[in-house]
Amino acid sequence: MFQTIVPLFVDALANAALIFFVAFGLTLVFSVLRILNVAHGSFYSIGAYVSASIGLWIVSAGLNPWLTFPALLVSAALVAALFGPLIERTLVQWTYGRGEAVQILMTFGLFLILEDLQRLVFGVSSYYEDTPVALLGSIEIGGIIYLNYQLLLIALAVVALVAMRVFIGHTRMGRLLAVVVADREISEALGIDTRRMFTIAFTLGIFLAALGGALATPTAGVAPGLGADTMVLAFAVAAIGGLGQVEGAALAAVIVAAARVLAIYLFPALDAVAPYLVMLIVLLVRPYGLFGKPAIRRI
Amino acid sequence: MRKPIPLLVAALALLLLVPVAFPHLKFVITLAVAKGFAALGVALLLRGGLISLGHAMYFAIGAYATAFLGSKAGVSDLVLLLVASTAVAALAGLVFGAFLVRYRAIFFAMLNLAVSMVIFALTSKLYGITGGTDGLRVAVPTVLGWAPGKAAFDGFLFYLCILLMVVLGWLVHRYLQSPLGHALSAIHTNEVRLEYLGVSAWQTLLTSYTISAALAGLGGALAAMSIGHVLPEFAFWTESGHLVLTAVLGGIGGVAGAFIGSVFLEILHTVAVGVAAEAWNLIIGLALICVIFFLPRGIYGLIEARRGSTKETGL
Amino acid sequence: MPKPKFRLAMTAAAAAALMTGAGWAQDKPARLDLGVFTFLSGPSAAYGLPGKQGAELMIERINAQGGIGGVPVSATYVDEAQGAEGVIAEYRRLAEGGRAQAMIAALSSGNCLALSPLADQLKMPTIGWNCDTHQLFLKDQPDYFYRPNGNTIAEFMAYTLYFLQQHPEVKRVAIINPDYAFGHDAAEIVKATLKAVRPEVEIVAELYPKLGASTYQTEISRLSAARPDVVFSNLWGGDLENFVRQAGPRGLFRQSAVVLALGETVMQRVDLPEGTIVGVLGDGWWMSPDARTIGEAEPFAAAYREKYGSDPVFPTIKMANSLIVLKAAYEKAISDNDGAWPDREQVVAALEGLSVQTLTGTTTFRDDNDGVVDQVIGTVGRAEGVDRPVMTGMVRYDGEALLAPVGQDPIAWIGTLTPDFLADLPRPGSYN
Amino acid sequence: MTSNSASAQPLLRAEDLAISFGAIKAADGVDFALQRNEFVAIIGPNGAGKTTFLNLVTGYLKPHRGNVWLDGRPITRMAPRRISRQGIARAFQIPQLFTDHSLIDNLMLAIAAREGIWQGLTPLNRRAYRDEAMEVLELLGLAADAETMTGTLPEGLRKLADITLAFALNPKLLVLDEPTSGVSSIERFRIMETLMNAMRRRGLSALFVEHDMEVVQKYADRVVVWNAGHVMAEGTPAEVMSNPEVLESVVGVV
Repeated sequence: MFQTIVPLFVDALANAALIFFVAFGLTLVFSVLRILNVAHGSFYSIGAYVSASIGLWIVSAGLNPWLTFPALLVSAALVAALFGPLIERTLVQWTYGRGEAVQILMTFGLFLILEDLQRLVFGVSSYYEDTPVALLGSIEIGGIIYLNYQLLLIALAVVALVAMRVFIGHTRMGRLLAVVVADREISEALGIDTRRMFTIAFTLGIFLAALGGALATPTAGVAPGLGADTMVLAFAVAAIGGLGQVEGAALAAVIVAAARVLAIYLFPALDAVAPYLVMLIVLLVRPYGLFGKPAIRRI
Repeated sequence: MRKPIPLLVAALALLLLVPVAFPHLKFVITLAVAKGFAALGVALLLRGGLISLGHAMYFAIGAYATAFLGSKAGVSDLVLLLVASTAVAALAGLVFGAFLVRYRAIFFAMLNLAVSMVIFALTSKLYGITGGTDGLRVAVPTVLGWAPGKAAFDGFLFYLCILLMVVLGWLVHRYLQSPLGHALSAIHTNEVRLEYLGVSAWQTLLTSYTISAALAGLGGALAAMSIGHVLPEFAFWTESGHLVLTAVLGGIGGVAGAFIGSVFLEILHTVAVGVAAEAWNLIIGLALICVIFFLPRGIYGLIEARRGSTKETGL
Repeated sequence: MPKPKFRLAMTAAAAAALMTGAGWAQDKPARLDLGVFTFLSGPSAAYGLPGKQGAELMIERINAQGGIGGVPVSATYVDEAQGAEGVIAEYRRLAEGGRAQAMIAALSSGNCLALSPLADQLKMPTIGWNCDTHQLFLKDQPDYFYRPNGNTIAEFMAYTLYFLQQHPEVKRVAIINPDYAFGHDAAEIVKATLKAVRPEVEIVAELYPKLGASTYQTEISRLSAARPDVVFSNLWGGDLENFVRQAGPRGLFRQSAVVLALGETVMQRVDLPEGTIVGVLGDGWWMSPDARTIGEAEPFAAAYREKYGSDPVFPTIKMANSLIVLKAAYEKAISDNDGAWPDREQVVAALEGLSVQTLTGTTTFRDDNDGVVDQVIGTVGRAEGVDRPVMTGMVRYDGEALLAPVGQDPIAWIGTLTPDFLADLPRPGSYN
Repeated sequence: MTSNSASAQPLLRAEDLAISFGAIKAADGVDFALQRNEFVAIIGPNGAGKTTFLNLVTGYLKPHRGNVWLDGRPITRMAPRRISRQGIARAFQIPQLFTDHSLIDNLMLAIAAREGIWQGLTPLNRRAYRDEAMEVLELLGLAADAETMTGTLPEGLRKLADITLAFALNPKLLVLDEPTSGVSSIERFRIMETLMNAMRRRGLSALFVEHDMEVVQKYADRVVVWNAGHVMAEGTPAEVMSNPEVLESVVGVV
């Protein structure tokens, strides 16, 4: 029993950690800006490309290989700093108050542009940079060899979740964000600079997506098409958790990952269907996600 | 409210000349019109204020129905195939729609995406039934007993598509002018009032959702015959995104918009191939954003005669 | 195993073409335009680009020798990563727009299945340079679609037989293949072969990750948990690279013997552990004894290295061989046409039953348009004087022997084989 | 509009109606009756539950307890569209219009809705509907604005336009939520005059929430005073206005 359950468990958590960051970012942006960013997955792949490029450069320049670890974080920050304020201040801001269709279309247009920009900048062949995996080595759990890096990822996901709680609950900016999430009108009436909050939240969302991509690179290849695939997965996770619900996203990531892992172990033919099947089942029972609530219109 | 009828007729006449003037555009236009049906379906829902990020699934369902009926059920007649495939897509639309049209805004978009991704994943994973990512082949159908060669069939299909476009376009136009059609756009502007007038928004939307699924399914069936092959990627979410893009680019103000958008995009694609194959998505992405910024009524809005009061589409 | 007879025929045809060259200047087009279909982007480009480069170089070399029948060759490259719909649209655009007189298409089995009926409909001579699925000619017999580089039946029977020869004690086999015709076909053939010649072998896991998956960590866990003696895979391109890089640190290569059907393509890019069984899907190994005997692969590889900075891999060779086949067909058609430039039907007629010496061996078209080639397989190992891993313990199976007779269901045919079949084959290491 | 057989019972009756939002009891066992041809005003301080009562009667909210009857037939927990079809039409505090449609299109849609929205491919814009719509517009003095997009109507006209939509349904009972709020005091009486004339000509009964005591005094047959989720007092305007308790809790606030 132990022999079969433990690997399932480790695999599910390792998978969950990989998709958690990007879903977390998507749901965060939605909770503050009320916008579903269709281009979100592209920032995941851009983060992956940038971190792989920096990692490859570190290795080829003969620098200390341990530098590849901070490089993961730095590349996510770079991507966020480069795209976050720019895109929010220009494209996204223009769509506020214009309805979901415009917002979805605008970000879909952005998605198309970013997909080709990646091709132009990074080319079309796969990138692979696994120095961090090699440095950390491996461990045997339940008779199966896992990468210590995978365990590190699980820990990082937990840390990120806790950090977010602390940020929201115990910092001034976090509290302001919480107010904006709770009631936009009231927060504006209170004199909170919501525009700045939007920029910050959007940038933070991009950072999380890019970080997800960066953290994934040591264990996965980066190639065109990654953004589109990641987008729907992040979307499924965010929807299952309830759009805008961070804890929901964490739980949903684990559920989706567990479903996928179970499928690979038991019904390999269904592995790609699993996340969406779970999403459909959850949404049939709870249309607004596990933690979500519908809004009632006043007349 | 004046419609640019002469312009549309002129455009249609130009289209009819395509097989003579530009034979290699025939396939492109056939495909464009087929996709135009799906874009029209999406545009219908946009009128009701609903954005579907999953409508490519009905296109795919129509296409797969054609492939299935042809290869597994031995149906080879074009009329039968088109009717049956459209019916299958409409039925799927009715069943999924009964659940989906309860939701609005982002949730509607999302749930459509969810269903379409299940369809996509199933078509690509059920290798034994759907051929997996290889898809299924579609043989050249017979037409009421006539068994044309591929070339003759392609020519026939082209004119059939144009004919269907005109006939169904007119029917959809009439539908939009009918009380039920007005009720659809009324849902967008004020659903509460509509309910207080005694009209069920659910029924109104479900009707339009089923029609839109049928249109997409018909488009899929036509595309399947034209391409000769069906594939899971027909149902991928980016295809759904492209359908919305086509509808908006063309303009959802009139029925012609969806087809204008579709033909425009396909021809542009043909022209741009070779010149900008690498940056094709970038170009249409930029075009889309420009249309959203500067042309809220789409290309159709450009050619449409000016009306007394300009109104926002209020997307 | 060069067959001198055909070589002679080829030389004769070429000579005839040269001699009559002046006579048909009127009908000759200024250029012979080809449509070349391969993966130029995405994970599959890791396999597709070497193919494209092979085409570029081969066309360059053909043109340097005066083109085909005096006509220079040029190519339009089409990216298969855009999906079959786009591929079909491009094929039609090229064919109906008169921008191609012949096609080299395609890489992916899925695309070949979609294009082969189109070749007939548009009467477009098409050389399937890489699509190996045996389903291609099972359903219908196109007149215009020819495949010179072998099919999945011979290929995957060969791998199975080879690993059974190398690891006679094998009891548990796991399969991880991409989720489309190529992957499923291969698994079916491997299983059928095992059932026929070694029925006691058990399949302990069968995984089909989607084509273009970026991570295989869970699949690797699953494979490890199944404790197979042999892991068989026909992943390819970026997928194969990802899999190898991810499976290495997780000990899969230490736990099991691994068979990578397309392993040769990544030998230059990733460290394949010694003992890994790799192959080239046919005979396209540019350093094989036959290739050395023929003597054209070496200069080709040198030019390739000069131009692209790495050694050719077997997709390069497959592509180059396909162009050689097309050239031979044209030259035969020209000579059959009394030196006049042939129309498409004549080119296709020339392909019928054609036998051509390629860079690495010989390909001979059967009645079903399938080209018979030998199968070369080896094991990753070290060779003296080479600083990187090479193929050792090689074998070259006769291609004819591994194919079902024309018209027979190949899987059923495999079922008729007996364990003796294995005993009669040449041994690993017999081809050096 | 009057039905003889049912004349014995009130047009609208509510019994023990209750709903609460969390700890707030917006309706707490309310009993209410409205007779045919009666014009009843509901007054009360903000948050007393007036609009909630309208929402309960018209089906926008479902009561946790209690029942509602129209013409003796139970309509409790019916959806708004079914209650509308039973004969209660509603106008809103914030006008609810199809802002992308012209005023006459709004009206024609309302008429089509009344006649049954499923009419195949016959166009909405047809002679019979147009004539009837113009009739309603003339009745309420909006004929001049027939072709105006309702989104661009001035606020006062938008209120009236909202009421015309209710009129077009030919209801038994009209439910109006603050028909004159957000309108200048001069216009207020003009709107009320038009409205009262139109209602008399159609023989309608009405239930309306109103803040303006002058309007209430001038037009209401009966006043129901609402406070903290229950009926605090009721009677003729004069009776109610002389009740000191009412004066303190309601009028003082206004």
